[in-house]
Amino acid sequence: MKHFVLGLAPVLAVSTLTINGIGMGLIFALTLLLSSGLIFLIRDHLPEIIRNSISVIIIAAVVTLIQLATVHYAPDLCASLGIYLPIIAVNCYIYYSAGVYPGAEAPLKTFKACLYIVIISVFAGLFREIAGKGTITMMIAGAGFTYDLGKSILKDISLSPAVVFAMPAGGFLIAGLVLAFIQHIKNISRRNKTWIC
Amino acid sequence: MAGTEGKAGTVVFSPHIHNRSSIEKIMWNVVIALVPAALSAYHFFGIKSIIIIGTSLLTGIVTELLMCLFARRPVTILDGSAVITSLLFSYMMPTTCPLFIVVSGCFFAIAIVKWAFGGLGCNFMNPAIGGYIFVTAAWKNFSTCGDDPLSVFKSGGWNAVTSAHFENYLNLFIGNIPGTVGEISKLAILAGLAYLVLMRVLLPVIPLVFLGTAAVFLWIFGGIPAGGAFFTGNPLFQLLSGGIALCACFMAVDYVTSPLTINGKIIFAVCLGILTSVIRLWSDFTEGAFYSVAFMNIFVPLIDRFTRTRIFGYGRLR
Amino acid sequence: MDLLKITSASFAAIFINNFVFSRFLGFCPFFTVSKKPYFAVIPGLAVTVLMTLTCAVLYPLNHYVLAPMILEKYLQTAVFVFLAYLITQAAQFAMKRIMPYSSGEIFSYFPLLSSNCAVLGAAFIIINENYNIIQGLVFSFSSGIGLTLALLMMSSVKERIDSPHIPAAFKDLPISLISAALMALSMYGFTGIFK
Amino acid sequence: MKVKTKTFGIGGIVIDKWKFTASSPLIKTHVPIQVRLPMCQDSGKPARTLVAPGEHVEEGQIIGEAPDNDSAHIHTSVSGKVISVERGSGFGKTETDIVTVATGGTIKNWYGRKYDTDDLAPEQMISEIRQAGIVEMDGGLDCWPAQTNLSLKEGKKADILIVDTVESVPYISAGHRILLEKTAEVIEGIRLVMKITGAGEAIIAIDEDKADVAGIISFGLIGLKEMRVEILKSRYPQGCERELIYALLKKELPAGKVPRDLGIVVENTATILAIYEALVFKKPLIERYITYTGDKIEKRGNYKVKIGTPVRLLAEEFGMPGTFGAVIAGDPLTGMEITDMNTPVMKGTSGIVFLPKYMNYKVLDRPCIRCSRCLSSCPMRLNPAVLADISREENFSESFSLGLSQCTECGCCSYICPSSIPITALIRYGKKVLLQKGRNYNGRN
Repeated sequence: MKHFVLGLAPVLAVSTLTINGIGMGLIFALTLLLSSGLIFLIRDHLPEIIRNSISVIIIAAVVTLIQLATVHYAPDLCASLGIYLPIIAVNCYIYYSAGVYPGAEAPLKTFKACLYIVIISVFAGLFREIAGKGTITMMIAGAGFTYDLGKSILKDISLSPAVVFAMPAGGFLIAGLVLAFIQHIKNISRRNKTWIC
Repeated sequence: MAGTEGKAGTVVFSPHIHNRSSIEKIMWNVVIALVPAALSAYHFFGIKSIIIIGTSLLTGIVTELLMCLFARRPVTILDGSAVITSLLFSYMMPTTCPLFIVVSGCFFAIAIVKWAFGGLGCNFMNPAIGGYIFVTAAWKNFSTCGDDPLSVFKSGGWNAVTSAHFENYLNLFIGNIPGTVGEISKLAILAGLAYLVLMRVLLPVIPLVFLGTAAVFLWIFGGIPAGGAFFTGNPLFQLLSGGIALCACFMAVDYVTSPLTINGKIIFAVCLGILTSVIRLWSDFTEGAFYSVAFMNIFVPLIDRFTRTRIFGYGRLR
Repeated sequence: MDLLKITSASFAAIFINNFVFSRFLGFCPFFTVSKKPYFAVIPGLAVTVLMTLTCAVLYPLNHYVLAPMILEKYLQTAVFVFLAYLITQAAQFAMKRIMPYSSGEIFSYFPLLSSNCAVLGAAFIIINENYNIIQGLVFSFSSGIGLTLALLMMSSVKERIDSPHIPAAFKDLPISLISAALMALSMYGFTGIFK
Repeated sequence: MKVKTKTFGIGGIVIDKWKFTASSPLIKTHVPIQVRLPMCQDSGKPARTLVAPGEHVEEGQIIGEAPDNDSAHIHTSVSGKVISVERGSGFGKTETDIVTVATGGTIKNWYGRKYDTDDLAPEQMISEIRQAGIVEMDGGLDCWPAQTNLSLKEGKKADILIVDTVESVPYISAGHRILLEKTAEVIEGIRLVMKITGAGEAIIAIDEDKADVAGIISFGLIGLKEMRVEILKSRYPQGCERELIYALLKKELPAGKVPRDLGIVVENTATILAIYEALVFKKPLIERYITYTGDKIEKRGNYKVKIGTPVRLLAEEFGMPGTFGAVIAGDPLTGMEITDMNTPVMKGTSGIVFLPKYMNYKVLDRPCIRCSRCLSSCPMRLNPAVLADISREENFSESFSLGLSQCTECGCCSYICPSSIPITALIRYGKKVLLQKGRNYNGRN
């Protein structure tokens, strides 16, 4: 769980706009799926001394491929994700599920984690944009829309958006509160299973 | 009788007498010390200030009640700490502030900054300051004052101050100026501090060192941002305007979030003075005192760790 | 004048664009730091050295090898990631040789590998922002100092958030995240100082 | 005449004294109808019981033999028949034998014959003190046997003897009265202790509250160059030996050391009187002066009672208030609460105090608000709140650097804590656990 949450750092960093959140979530999930699948297939056939190095190279290759695809199909998304796109290659959850960190995850758990990543990214992007900017942006590759809640629903903009949620501090805050809520539910139901698994 | 509760029950229990001091006594003394500032706010701003203070108090008390129920702790409204937090928070808000900002800031202060850490005594940041930095980050234009002497000085320099007739130090001291609810009257704040010192609630180490350091620093560097020379600042104007007095007398001295030892308190207060001056002179923000307290609160456990007193009998072995 | 610019840029990298609080890099060391300040400062400085070193290696590589061959689009990520991985592994090995006793204790829960995203992030930012080599080195060094500061802050606060009074729902990671939020908010007061 | 008063450094508290009995003279009580004698009344090992039920014992007979040199013999304080020998716990100690003796028989007159002490060697005197079973009667429960305190290392001599007459604790006044009424005996006792330890100088430390005593002692000291009187400020815990030594000599007792390692011997008034009686009259420690006091007690005063007298019998004789919060054996700051009125007066009991209800300590254990009052009241310059925390969590990784073992359990922090955290009790618990884990003061195994 700890690695999973810490691995969500790039999602937190870019999810100030809805579309960025969704894009980041999809890219992250895809990378995770591809890289851990590939590594799971070949991992046991590699000698131990180069196992981790090969894993790192595979992850980097997958990220490069996805990056090139993003640049080709959605250059504006790639620009707004900035450095966080290549940084996925050293994400600690991907390392963790690929076995570079001790305690590798089973492939089935990785599927679940991908699902969670997408859901979390969508909601993080939506919430942070609505609370922080008062808009919903769905612009990708020049197509899409921007929906201004303040103008279209409230008309009179007396309830101004809380900019703090669009700032990094807001990202930390939301993550902390959501996590606390999840832990609370976990404590109540007293399940022994961990949250993502 | 005293004795057989908890793990300590297995050992001899002593002492058997107590000086009957209590958290309530300390906290309600602080509340009493905060009353003059509220009165001054009523005198200069009228009912608007009382509405803000009342909203904050109500939010604070309700939040405290809810959090006590949520955390399954005994209800601690009567210990007065929530009242202090709400009062201090409302004192930092301008009278033009929309009420939803007061409500959300006060809720954040008590629910997140205090209770998420376990309630009274466990938070590392002063709750009121935490609420303040939250609302200033979220709604900067609504939650800061645009026309108080310090903002005028920052945007227009000394000429703007004289043209707005803020150069009368007596007015600045008594509080006959625009500003936030509680910070305008330095007289009321100092009266509160004097009461606390007389009631032996605190030693005035932090306020004196904080204000002294800030004065010296602002005197040396005060003229630099406007293109002047060294030693051309106006420390008296700087100390009498803005919220530095409120901050030094009530926020920085908070028991929970200030260092334990005298040495630690001095280090803490010197850092506060320097940071306040730096933020005031060069930052985008007008008032640096609250931000500097927020920043230094993070380092309080570290300061405590490095200013431990030498234990009696240690260090002179053989 | 140039010196002033460099100083202000480095202060900005420490306080305003702090790696942890505004760029979300270096999470793993930040949230796993211990309460002992020594155990926060030493790894922090190690990461600083590592970041500067990586920048010094990767910047010329990018400029004089990848860019002329028009390979940066295709190979940049892979090369950077692998080299950064190798450098951190080598550094960890070196640290274990230099201080065999204390490093075992420090790095057992704090592998330098976990700071990889900070190391690599610095390199990518330098390339993205088109810094020259001096700016790049200053930036990566001061970002490392900023990371050390963040680690120090977290180790200071750990003393409070490790206490048994924290409600069960907030124990461990949530309260660390909320503390980080408060730290980021308090760092927000410095905006505008170093432009 | 203005006397410059001395005191210790940081910490300590100023506390109301409530010395109701300071002007009541010492009175000998009746012989009780029975006495209960626990076999462990000092910090050493429990004594071996020598008597069986039904046996007749004479006043002053040894009924419990100390197993080693650091424990004290137990004597019966009355003549009579042993009723029972039972196992009993309590008194804050491990389980020991308790011998109950029903009074019946001769009453000895110990003061009939004066023995000559001039030609006794120090070693002989120490063995006589050991025979008399004398302990440090300073009100603490873990009182050292006197011979341990007096015997220095082979070939070494003490430099200074400090006579502790401070009594900085509330309520207790027996030491004050002893000094006032038995001045000559105490001065002779000081002379004897100086001879035993080889100390060349004696300092009589007197609290500034006891101005009357200072005059009388100074009068008694005329012609004795090696003894002098020092007036100390009235502050708690001035009576603790570390603070006393610091106040008088400005010397810090290093951690893990006892005063005799520095060539200093600290004795209090009651012990000196007991040593004098043991050497001059060959009288074992079977009686002691206690202060029986409290609110609304008519007959409160300073009494000479037989050791082993149950508190119940004392209460029957002197009366007790209708309502009270707690009965304390010793002083209210370091003493022990009596829950069973059959608890006897022991060698270390300096008084019986009936605390009124409104003064009784209530453990509220509210959260610590870090007011730092405990920090500034701690005479050992510790951080009591943090020590209480680590004791509560039994997390002793930093116990050495925080100085857990240095705590003297004076009780200042608990007394002053606005959150009513039982800091002293928690620290005592922590020290106990630490001791069980086999660590000594420097944190090493």
